[in-house]
Amino acid sequence: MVEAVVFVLMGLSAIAGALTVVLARNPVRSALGLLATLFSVAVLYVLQLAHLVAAVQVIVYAGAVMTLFLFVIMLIGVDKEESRDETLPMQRVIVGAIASGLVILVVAITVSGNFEWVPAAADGVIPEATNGTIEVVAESIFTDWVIAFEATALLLTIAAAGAIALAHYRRGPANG
Amino acid sequence: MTTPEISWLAIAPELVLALGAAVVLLVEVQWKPAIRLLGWVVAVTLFAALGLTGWQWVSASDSLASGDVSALRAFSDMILMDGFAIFGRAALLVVTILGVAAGWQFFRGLGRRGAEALALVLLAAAGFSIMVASNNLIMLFLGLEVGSISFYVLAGFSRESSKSDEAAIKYFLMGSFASAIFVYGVALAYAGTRQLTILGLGEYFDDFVVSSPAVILIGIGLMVVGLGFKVSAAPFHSWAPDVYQGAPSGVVGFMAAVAKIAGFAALARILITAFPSFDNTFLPVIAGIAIVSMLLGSTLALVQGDIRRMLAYSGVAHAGFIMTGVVGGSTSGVLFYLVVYAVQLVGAFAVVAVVSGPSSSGSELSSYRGLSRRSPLLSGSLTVLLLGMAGLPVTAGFVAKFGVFSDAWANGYQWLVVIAVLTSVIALAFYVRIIVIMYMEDDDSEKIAVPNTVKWVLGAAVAATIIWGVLPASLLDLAADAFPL
Amino acid sequence: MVDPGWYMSLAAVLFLIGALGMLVRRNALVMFMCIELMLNAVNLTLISAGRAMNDLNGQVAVFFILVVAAAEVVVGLAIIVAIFRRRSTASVDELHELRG
Amino acid sequence: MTSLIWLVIAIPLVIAVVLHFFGRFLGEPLAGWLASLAVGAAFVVGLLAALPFFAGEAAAETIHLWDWMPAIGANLEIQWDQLSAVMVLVVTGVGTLIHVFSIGYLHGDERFHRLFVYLNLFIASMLTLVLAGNYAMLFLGWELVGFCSYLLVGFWFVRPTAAAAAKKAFVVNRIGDVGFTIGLMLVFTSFGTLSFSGIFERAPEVLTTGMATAIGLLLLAGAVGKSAQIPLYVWLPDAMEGPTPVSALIHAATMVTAGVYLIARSAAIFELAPAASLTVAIIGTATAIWAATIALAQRDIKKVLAYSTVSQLGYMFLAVGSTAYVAGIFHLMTHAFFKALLFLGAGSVIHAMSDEQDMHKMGGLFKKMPITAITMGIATLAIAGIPPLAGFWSKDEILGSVFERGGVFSILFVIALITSLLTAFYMARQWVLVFLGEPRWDEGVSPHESPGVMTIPLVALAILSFLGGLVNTPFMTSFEHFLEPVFEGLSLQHPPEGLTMFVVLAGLSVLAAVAGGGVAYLSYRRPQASWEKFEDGFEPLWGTWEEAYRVDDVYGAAIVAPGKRLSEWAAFEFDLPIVDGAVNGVARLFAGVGEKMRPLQSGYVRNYSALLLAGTVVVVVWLLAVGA
Amino acid sequence: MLTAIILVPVVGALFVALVPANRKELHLPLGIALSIMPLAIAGYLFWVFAPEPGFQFAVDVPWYEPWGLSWSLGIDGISMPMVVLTAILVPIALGASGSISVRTKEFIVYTLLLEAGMFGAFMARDLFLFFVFFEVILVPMYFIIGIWGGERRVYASMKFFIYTAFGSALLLAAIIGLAAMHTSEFGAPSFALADLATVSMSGGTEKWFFAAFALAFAIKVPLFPLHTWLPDAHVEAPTAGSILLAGVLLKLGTYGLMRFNLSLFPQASVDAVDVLGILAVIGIIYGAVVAIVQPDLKKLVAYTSVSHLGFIVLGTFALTSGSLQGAVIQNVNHGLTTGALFLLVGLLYERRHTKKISDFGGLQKVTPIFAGFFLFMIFASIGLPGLNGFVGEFLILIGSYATVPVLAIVAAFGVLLAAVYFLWAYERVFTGEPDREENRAMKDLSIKEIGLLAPLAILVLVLGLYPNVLLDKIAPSTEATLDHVEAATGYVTPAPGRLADVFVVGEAGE
Repeated sequence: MVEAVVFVLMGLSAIAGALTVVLARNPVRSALGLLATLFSVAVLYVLQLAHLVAAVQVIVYAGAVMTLFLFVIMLIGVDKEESRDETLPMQRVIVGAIASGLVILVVAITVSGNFEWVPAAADGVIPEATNGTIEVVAESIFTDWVIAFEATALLLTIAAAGAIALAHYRRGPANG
Repeated sequence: MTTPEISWLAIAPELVLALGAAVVLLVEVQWKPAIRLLGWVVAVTLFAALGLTGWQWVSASDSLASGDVSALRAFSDMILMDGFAIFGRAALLVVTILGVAAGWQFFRGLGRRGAEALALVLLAAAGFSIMVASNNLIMLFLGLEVGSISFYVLAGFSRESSKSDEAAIKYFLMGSFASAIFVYGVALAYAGTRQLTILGLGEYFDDFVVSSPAVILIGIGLMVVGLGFKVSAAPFHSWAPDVYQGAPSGVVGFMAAVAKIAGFAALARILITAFPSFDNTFLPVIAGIAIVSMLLGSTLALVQGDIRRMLAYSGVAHAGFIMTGVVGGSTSGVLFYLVVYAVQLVGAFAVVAVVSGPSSSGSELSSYRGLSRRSPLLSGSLTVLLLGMAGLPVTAGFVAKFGVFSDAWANGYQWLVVIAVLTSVIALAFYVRIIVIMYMEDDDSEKIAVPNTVKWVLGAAVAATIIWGVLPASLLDLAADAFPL
Repeated sequence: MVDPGWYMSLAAVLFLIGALGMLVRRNALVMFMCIELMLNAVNLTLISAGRAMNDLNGQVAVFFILVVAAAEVVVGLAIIVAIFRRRSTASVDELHELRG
Repeated sequence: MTSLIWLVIAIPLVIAVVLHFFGRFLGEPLAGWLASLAVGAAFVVGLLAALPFFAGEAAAETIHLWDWMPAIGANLEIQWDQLSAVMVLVVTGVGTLIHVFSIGYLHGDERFHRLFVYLNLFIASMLTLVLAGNYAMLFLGWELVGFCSYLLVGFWFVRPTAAAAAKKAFVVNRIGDVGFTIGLMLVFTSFGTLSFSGIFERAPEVLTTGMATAIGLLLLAGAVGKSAQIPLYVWLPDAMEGPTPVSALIHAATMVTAGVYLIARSAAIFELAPAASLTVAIIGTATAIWAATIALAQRDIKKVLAYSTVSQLGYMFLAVGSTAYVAGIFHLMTHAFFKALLFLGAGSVIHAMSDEQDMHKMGGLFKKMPITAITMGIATLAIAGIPPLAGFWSKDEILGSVFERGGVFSILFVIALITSLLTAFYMARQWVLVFLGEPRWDEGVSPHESPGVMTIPLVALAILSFLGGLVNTPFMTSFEHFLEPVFEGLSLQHPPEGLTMFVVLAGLSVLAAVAGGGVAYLSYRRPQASWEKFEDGFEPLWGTWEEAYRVDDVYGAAIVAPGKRLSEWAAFEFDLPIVDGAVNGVARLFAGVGEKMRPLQSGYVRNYSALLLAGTVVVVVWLLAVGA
Repeated sequence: MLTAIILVPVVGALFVALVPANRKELHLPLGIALSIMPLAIAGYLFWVFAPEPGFQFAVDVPWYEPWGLSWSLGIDGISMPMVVLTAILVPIALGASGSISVRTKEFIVYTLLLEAGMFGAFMARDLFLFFVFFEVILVPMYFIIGIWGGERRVYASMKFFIYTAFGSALLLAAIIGLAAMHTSEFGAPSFALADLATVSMSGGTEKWFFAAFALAFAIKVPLFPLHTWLPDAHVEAPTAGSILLAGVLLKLGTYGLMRFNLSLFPQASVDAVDVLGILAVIGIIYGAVVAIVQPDLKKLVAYTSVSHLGFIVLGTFALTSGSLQGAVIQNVNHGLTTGALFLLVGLLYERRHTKKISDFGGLQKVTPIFAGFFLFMIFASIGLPGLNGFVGEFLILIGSYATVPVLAIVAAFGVLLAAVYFLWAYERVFTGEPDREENRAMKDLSIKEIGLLAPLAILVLVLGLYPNVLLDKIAPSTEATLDHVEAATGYVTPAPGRLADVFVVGEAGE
């Protein structure tokens, strides 16, 4: 019951945030909208017992990523308001078409009724999920998923190297 | 507290590549050596990786012979060491070697930043080879991203041309968009089956009959889209022409080739291993994508004025042809085609890099006028490679096309084959256009000096094109053995 | 308790909003946020599915996606900055030199 | 000896080849003599080979040379029988004389030896034709003589008219040959072979009347072309562009008679197709009178002879058409003699008048060149049909046979009779215009008698024209007996028996001849003004005749011009714009589509992502549609 | 032996490629010498070839078993003449290329590769192998036209390349399909002609496959209305190119029809007799009619090819002994005569740098030998008995009547038109008074040029008078083909279509 209420609230705020991201003309607003969504989603994680993930979500995303975003936004100018009028020909039409197509799709799926998100368990009752505590998650990460974990190292290296290569201008003959 | 199961051999090549990248970066920071030293490091790294891959092949075939399949699954089914993975990995490494050699002028021209570029190349190779080997879809996604992100950077690497960073941002935005779509597909497939591994999915569908497969189907669709983007199949191709044209010509060949190999390897593995029970459902869709790619690619390639855009669109068409092979349902045809095409593509771009400067963006067809006079080597090899891509006999390209078409036909997609052969005629037309410009339009501007590295690359590419065209058995047998687990 | 289907439906909605955002916004940064939005939707899906089927892998997967997202952010912002340096704009509509 | 009969063909052929390569070095007159010698040798061989026939012993035989086209039963094989013997002797005999004559006639021409190459080649081809043992080989000779005539008519190719005439001759002949070819198709399909020996025995049981008629008519088409009958005679007058000896040899004595020979050869088939025979006869008669009328008014000495030849060939067709094959062949032979003589004589005249051919510019040549005059006179009498010259006997036999045939043929008989009157007229007119009356030469021409090489053949031919007829008179039909084996088992048409009938008919024809000749003599004996008035008296007929009924113009307007227009239309208004246009159109289509699609790649990321997303939606929807 | 004849030119080409480019004077003689060697081999083959059905000198080397590919060559009565023809024409074509001054080396290389390809195509007994050669040939020919051609060479070569490639594309699809059917029926893939002939298929399928094959070959032939690439290609191609194009490449089409359509799809062939026959006859008449008014001598000859090859197609599908033999030998005949004609036109062009008929006139007076050869070849091509052209056409016409009387009759008019267009052209070019100065100055044939033409002339004569040198060796194979068709379809050739029906006159003569 509680879960339901929280879900509805957070769901709404998540959607609101998402819409802000898409519709706000000022990037700062969009950023804040995204922030809102992230938070609400984190809460939804908690609702689903993914405690650690929720924490990471807040720390990494809200903490690091969004800061970075805002930083860049400031860097390249807050005042840049984006005008609403569509400059691309047809773009509106296309978007409308796609959107309506999606709506129709969703409707069709729901109407057809032959749709379930998760396969119904054998005995019909959803098993009680284990808590996503640090221990269990960590164990999984460092045993089964260890290689993936190592692979993320590559990602971060690339991120670093790439960022430097792109944004950092050295003094040097080859590049001004 | 269980301990992780480690199989060093399974990841040895990637490990070496990562180490190599690290060494390059660190050495650079520490000693700022001459770039050619780094070049040697890279070379050693790549060849070592290739050697290890060969070792993997041997041991894999041993354990297959001894029927001990479990040895091929590593890291609790995260990645596999089956023939398919190894073959794909080898292909990636070969292409990387050729790519680095072909683009060497570019890397050298970067001066201090060359190190980062080289490191990124190595890391990209590592990422994609993980992708090819992955059994776990998230793992696959990681590999994909490792590769893609390095590519985003490489695309924007040259600061000379404003086109370069336009290419980068386009590639980046579209790429991450596609990745998101892909991973959402993964998520949906997981939701529908509780499986994150390809083999797991396969087994799952062996055991259960899915009553309402909608979620799974959407998942498949989204994954196809995500990978289709990577291999620049229409209508998910739009990034390709711009990126090919904008990115520095030194690396674009490598990027294109590697992305094709990895993308198609993953696509083939997923479709053939994970969702065989749905093939009647998705094969028509794949065939549809194939047709759109072939037609759109070749017709648009006809009207391009820039050889790199032309190659990009022809790449779209080729994606269509390879899709035909996927429809054919046999991996060997696809793998053979991939290797052949990738080699030819790198070779072709090596020529482009020489003709229109290694770090430039864009290369007008007009700059190829009279190339046969200015550099018979370049024009000659480019001719062979183009004819190879066009799929004329005694080139490997023909054998490749023949293979995939045969598979598709045998698999009941005759109409697809017919359309494919007809579009290959259009394709012929635009390849021939370039040959016309090189041989039949004269322009006596100065001769072009060809760097040795490029000479080697061209030699290799042409040799491969001809030899595998005349005696395909050597490669075809390997490809035939390299079936997914 | 709430049926996991609802969570996933919510995720789907977020995903679509993000996707459509890619189409309507021309500020590279905002488009990029849309992608983050989509990735979040993915995460939400994974977690809900994992919880529904009592499978931890869902949650674990989310970690890696987070990492990927972070890496993308770094590189992406770097690219955007680089472009801004050159043209002092972040509007992708002004980048259509390459076409045809 | 008969086994060596192939020598008859071989000798001239070899000599032709030799002359072709070395003639230049032999030069004049050696090349000519060698050539004449070759033909003479052929004549001798033929004579020796024919001796058994004269003795009445040997039967026909077929000598197989070598396989040619076995698949259609067509090999190179020689049919050696009385008919071919006659033809061989005529061809080689007359040929020899004409060769000799040519030596003198072509004196001083820088392509002297070339002419003899062609002439020998022609002789060889003609002999191939007459010796052929099957239709294919006959066709071989048939075409080769056509080829030679192309070469010879166009001998003076520098003259555009000559070149055109040569082409015309060949093409018009080809028209007939198409019919011939189709006829051979029918023959092959009915008999499964083209070999005479395989065809003629089995003809009665194999052929239906319809098929026989079809074959007959198609062969007739070929014959009509070669023998210059209506409607394909137009090439022959033009062919006079060639050197006169050529006209004598090819367009009078030998080649043009091939058609007659063909029909006589195929008698066994015509036997089964009376309708076809009748057609032959009618065409022959029509041609005879038609050409005769044209000949009346010609001024060019050779044109007269040309049309006269056409007319005489008409006679032969009439003969073979009324199944009087012997008569036909007989007339063929005699005609060969006197018409060759006439042409050579005309040649001698033209030679003397330094290439003047207009008879209005001649006259009074008798004193200048008596031999020519006398010999030509004999020929004129012969063709006019004055007894006892050759022409009389052969023509009379034809008339007799036709008369005897009765029925429709009676009409033909009457027309033929009129024709002989006209013949006598125009021949006499020609002779008188040329040799009598006051000279009307252009200044500068000083006529003189031709040298011996030219006159001797004239004399020889004159003798033949005089006596040649005696081989087959009603009183001594040795020629007929000689040929009988060839037409064994066929119903031959003969002149009526009995002296009275003969006298009556002969009287009629002689009367006609004398009348025609007399009128001509009387009217043209007088000065130019008067006979020109006489000619004007026949206007507008005379004019039409002089212009040969303007048939060429009609053909030109009716066939040539439209054909050319059609061809131009096909080439420039159909092939290029439409057929080829379609091809290029397809190519342009693809390029166009490409251009149209380029905007798809607008360069705007948001379009791209729209495309991507749209694609995604489509894929997903499609999957769901297929899957669920 | 057969492998050798293919490899010799290839190796030769590589060898020439290695000769330093600055030793120009070496290239051409070397090329000719190298092309003589295959001629020697071909001569030997011809000599040893036994007049029997079936393939001789067969070579069978597995190429890639899993796909059922094999390097299997062999020649029978239908292909042997083509091999010999190719071997004869290539040296002549090279000999005629003295005027090629730029990039001689490449030219030789391409020509030799072309030769190898043509040999392979004619000798292949494995469809995959055939296709490989069939397609490979396009490339060198494309370069020959495109690099050494006339003003519109690019357009022409492009058109040639793409048009013909389009045809072969469907051929490829069909071959793949056949192999697939073989796999599904016998379990193992195979491309061997003999194996594929045994594949059983429904009438509909057979028709489709037949259509694909026929289309590919019809474009090559070229059959109306697919002929328009030919005039362009010919007009632009250098002399050697034209010689080989008309002499050999076109024959790939007719050869393919005889070899593959008849033996692989007998039923469909029998059903298609009318369609292809009609197209062929249209081609005969149409090509001739269009040729008449062509202002360009080379284009004229090109259109005559359309007309003449119509005869071959007609003969092929008339399915009688006579017509099929005629078709095969006409392949050779047309190669010789048209090759020679293109050579002559090429020599004219070298002398006057124009091909427009209206630019000439009265040449016979200036260059009698030239005129002589030209006239000779013209009449050979018109079908003058005693020369080779007649043998083929006559066999075809007479033979075809049994099955397609109407078409045969119409075709007979093609012979008439041939006389019209050729003689008119000859009249305009060679007869009359040479009015133009440059014409009066024209040189007659040199000894070398005569040396090139004489062999052709001799062959023309020999084949005209004693065609049995070939017919003997052709007949068994054509008979076998017809037997195969009849056996496979129950179709019976109407008498007297087959040799058996021919009424043999009792051995007269001895």
